[in-house]
Amino acid sequence: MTEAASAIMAPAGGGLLPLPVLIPAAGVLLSFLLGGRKAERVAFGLMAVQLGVAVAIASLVWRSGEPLVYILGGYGPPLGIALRADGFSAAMLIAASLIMPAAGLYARVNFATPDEGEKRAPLVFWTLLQAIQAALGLIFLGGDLFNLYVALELLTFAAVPLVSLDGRPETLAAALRYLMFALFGALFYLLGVALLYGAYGTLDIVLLARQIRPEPAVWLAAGLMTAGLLAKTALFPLHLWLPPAHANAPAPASAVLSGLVVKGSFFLLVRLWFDVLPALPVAVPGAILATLGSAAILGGSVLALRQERLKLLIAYSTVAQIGYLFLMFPLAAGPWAAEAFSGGVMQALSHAFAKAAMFLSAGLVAESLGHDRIAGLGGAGRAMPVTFLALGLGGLSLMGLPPSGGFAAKWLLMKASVEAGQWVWAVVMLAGGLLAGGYLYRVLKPALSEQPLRLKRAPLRSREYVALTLALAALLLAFAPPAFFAFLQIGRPGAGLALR
Amino acid sequence: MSVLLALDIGLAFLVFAVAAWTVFAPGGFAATVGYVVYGLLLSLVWIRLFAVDVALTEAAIGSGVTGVLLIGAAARLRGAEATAREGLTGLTRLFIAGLCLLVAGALAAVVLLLPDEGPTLAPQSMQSLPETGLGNPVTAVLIAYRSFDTMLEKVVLVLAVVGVWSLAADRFWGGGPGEARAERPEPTLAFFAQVLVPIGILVGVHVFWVGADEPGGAFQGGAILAAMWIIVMMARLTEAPQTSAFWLRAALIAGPAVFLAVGVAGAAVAGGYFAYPPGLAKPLILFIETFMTFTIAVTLAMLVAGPPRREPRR
Amino acid sequence: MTFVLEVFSIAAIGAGVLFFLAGTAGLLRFPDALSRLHALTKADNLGLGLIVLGLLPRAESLLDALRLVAIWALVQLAGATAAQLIGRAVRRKGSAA
Amino acid sequence: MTSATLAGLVGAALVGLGLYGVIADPQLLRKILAFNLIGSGVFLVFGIVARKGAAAGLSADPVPQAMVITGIVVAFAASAIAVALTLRLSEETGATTLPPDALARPPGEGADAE
Repeated sequence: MTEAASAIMAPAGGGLLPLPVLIPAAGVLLSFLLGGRKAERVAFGLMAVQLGVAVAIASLVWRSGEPLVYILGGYGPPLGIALRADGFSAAMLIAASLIMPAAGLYARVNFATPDEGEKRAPLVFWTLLQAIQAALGLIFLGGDLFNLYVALELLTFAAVPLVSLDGRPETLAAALRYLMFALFGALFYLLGVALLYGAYGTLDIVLLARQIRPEPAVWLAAGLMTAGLLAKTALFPLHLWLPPAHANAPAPASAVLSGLVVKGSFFLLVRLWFDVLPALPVAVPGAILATLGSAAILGGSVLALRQERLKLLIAYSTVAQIGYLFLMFPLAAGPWAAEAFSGGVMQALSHAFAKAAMFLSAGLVAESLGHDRIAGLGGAGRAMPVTFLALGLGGLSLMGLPPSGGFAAKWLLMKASVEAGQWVWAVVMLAGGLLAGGYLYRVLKPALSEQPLRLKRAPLRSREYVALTLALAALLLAFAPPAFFAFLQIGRPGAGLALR
Repeated sequence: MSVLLALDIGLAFLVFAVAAWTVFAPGGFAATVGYVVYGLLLSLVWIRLFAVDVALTEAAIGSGVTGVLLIGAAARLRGAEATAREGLTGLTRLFIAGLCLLVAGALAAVVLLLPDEGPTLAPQSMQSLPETGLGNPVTAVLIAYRSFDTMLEKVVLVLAVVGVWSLAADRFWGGGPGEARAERPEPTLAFFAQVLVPIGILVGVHVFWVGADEPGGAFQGGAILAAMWIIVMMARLTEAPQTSAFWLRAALIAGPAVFLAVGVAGAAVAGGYFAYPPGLAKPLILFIETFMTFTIAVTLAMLVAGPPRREPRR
Repeated sequence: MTFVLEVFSIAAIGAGVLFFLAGTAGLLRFPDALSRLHALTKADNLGLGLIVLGLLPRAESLLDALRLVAIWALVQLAGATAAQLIGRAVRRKGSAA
Repeated sequence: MTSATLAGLVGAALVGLGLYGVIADPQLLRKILAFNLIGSGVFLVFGIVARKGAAAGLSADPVPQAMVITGIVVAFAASAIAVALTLRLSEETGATTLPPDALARPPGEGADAE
């Protein structure tokens, strides 16, 4: 224990780390117990606390300049479980703590709690929203691969019922398909965990990273876990479940699912390849992942171009935008690695905000017009300008135009791929940006036309501003100072990433 | 030893054959029955692996409660199943089979390559065992060393209940799942329930209680208790409670809530989240396990009962 | 354990196994549900009973012996109930397929 | 060949078998059964790992055993949700399989007014 323990032992300030899991978990239990009106209040109260904790964790990471660690139960790894927060986790934690309450504020209309008694949809929504928050908290902070398996399952059990919340047959089918992919993903991940434990007798990320050598068990485990996590992240060709699930869920749930939930399994992929398996040569698997990512960018964008419904279009654009995330993997080794990593993280963050904004806007469009057929959007932009402003600003980030977080992300990734001599990714990104411009044009052109349009009911101002705020946050990421990128590197093994 | 090995090989073939039956059997119902048999055979495999705790869990939950759930579903789907049996082409099937063979082959090769004396945490588990006051190291892993996993897994069970209930029609929300209590219950099943349930409850509590030192524990005991409740409901001696009942909600969250509360209290009095104060570990663990057993029993029974299907009564 | 008990134990277990074999053969070979049920319940009752009887002298404590007997009694109860239910279902269906 | 290795091989075979069922069988109930087969195969791999970690007077490493127990309970919960969804889908549409084209004109919220 001695040598291992010294590197794992908690520096001061780690004591906050269990809270982002425990607070929403307690919220789930309380909301379910108290039911009725109280579920919503519990959720909002605790989301405020969660945001405070996330900010506190981030500032502690920032000040100490190294990852925070917390050991649960006093049993250090390998026997016990450790939680860790590095720059990446802290950034994702804050993003989640901001987007969740935004989706919640928006959802107050959809899932208003009845004055008396209890209704099905509100109770389920407010309970599961907090469950997603707990699951994401654990995914971002977990330091043990089996503990992270539990987090993955938490995420599945929280997300699937949200998809089928309105009970229409299409949503039931979408939820089932989602569940099947998620179960497949979790089982394959778990199988990899079993093999790693069999080979090294520990599941702690730091301890594993020190021992792992390229050998058959490790390669197979890496392959299985990657396949499982790709299914949950919906990377092409395992994306089939995503469009129906995200397009059919209620808008605030779609925002959370598309903006945050798929990032959970992506986050674990980054953990796996960057923190658990740095000893594996990354060139070939990285190229495979990036090739799939490129296929997702092009295929997803083309499919988005062909959709007739706004929510489906946005869902397919998620398929495409997920593709960008995987371009960081082949660039993980070399002097450009830090840039590529920052670009990938930036893409995850900016897409989270932009996509949440767009789904909320699409929800407003569907509610105000009574449908979300793109052909019937004529004049909608003039009738509800704030909504379409949010939609457009979110789209800016998807296209990668300045000033937006998406621009910063794509610029960094492109720069890294050019420096690495891997031009092909840069070309794919340019093409993806053009295609994104195409599908957004399809939406915005009719919307901004002069056609007269009568809304079934006008959208609530407050809800429009929630969407707009999220879109502005995606924009604001473009102005992230260099210090922010330094922050993201906290916990990375050296700026250049000692990878072969 | 060679006799045992022969038996092991026979068991392995049997398990594989029954598993293949559940995949290739012509009807869904027959396949499901095959699955239950498979689960029981699997518990024998676990005994041969000297994992008695797992064997008990597999028999009680993996085969038993899951079996009731799946057979109930298979019976309800029986008529509808024939409607769509659209086939994949032979070539597609061949491709899928090749893919699966590849995965299984790679896995088998790696399993064969695993060292005979593999890395292990058994010594560390035994070394820390005295601090917990327990005698069963598996229970110590579940409730002390990796208690965080176990607590969160209980939250997963709560989510599963929320998820299943969320599939109720709006007008049934708050009502009870399953069928109403019968005026005249089925006599055979009612007699069975009346004789078995008192014994079963005793066994369930016993299995939970010995879990501190011997194979057994909250999961296995809870599953047996759940089975007893399911039998009483199946005999229609009683009906599933209204899902709006406060006591039911409290029962469903009691396990994780107590676990979480003790875990947080650990931060105040024992120097860390989910730490137990020295000397108090065993009573606290038993305290948590008592609530967990109860919650597992109620949760498993409610998950088998399914979403609310009756209008709520005031 | 004395020699006599040892012989008794082996003989009883052997006989029990034979009953299980016969019951299984009946389950597979008999033409209709009711007669299959008949074969199966006989195997359960007698086969398990004999095996438990044969194991009793090998029990390490009185408690273990009691557990063995309890297992037999519970299987009896479950088997009888299941047989009743299946029999009724067969009769209700009208056919004995 | 020890009995532990044998169990590991059975586990590998079960994973392959279950995977085939999950992909190739259109019936939802059969897919759920197949998922459970994969699950038990994965658990058996944990089992062999535990058995090979026999030490300190224990005949198997308790840590993977505890993980399997957790996993079995989670697998049951997953089956419960999958079954509930399947039954509801079959009640609503009479189907016991997923529709091949999942995107067949699903309306957005409020859009099914017409």
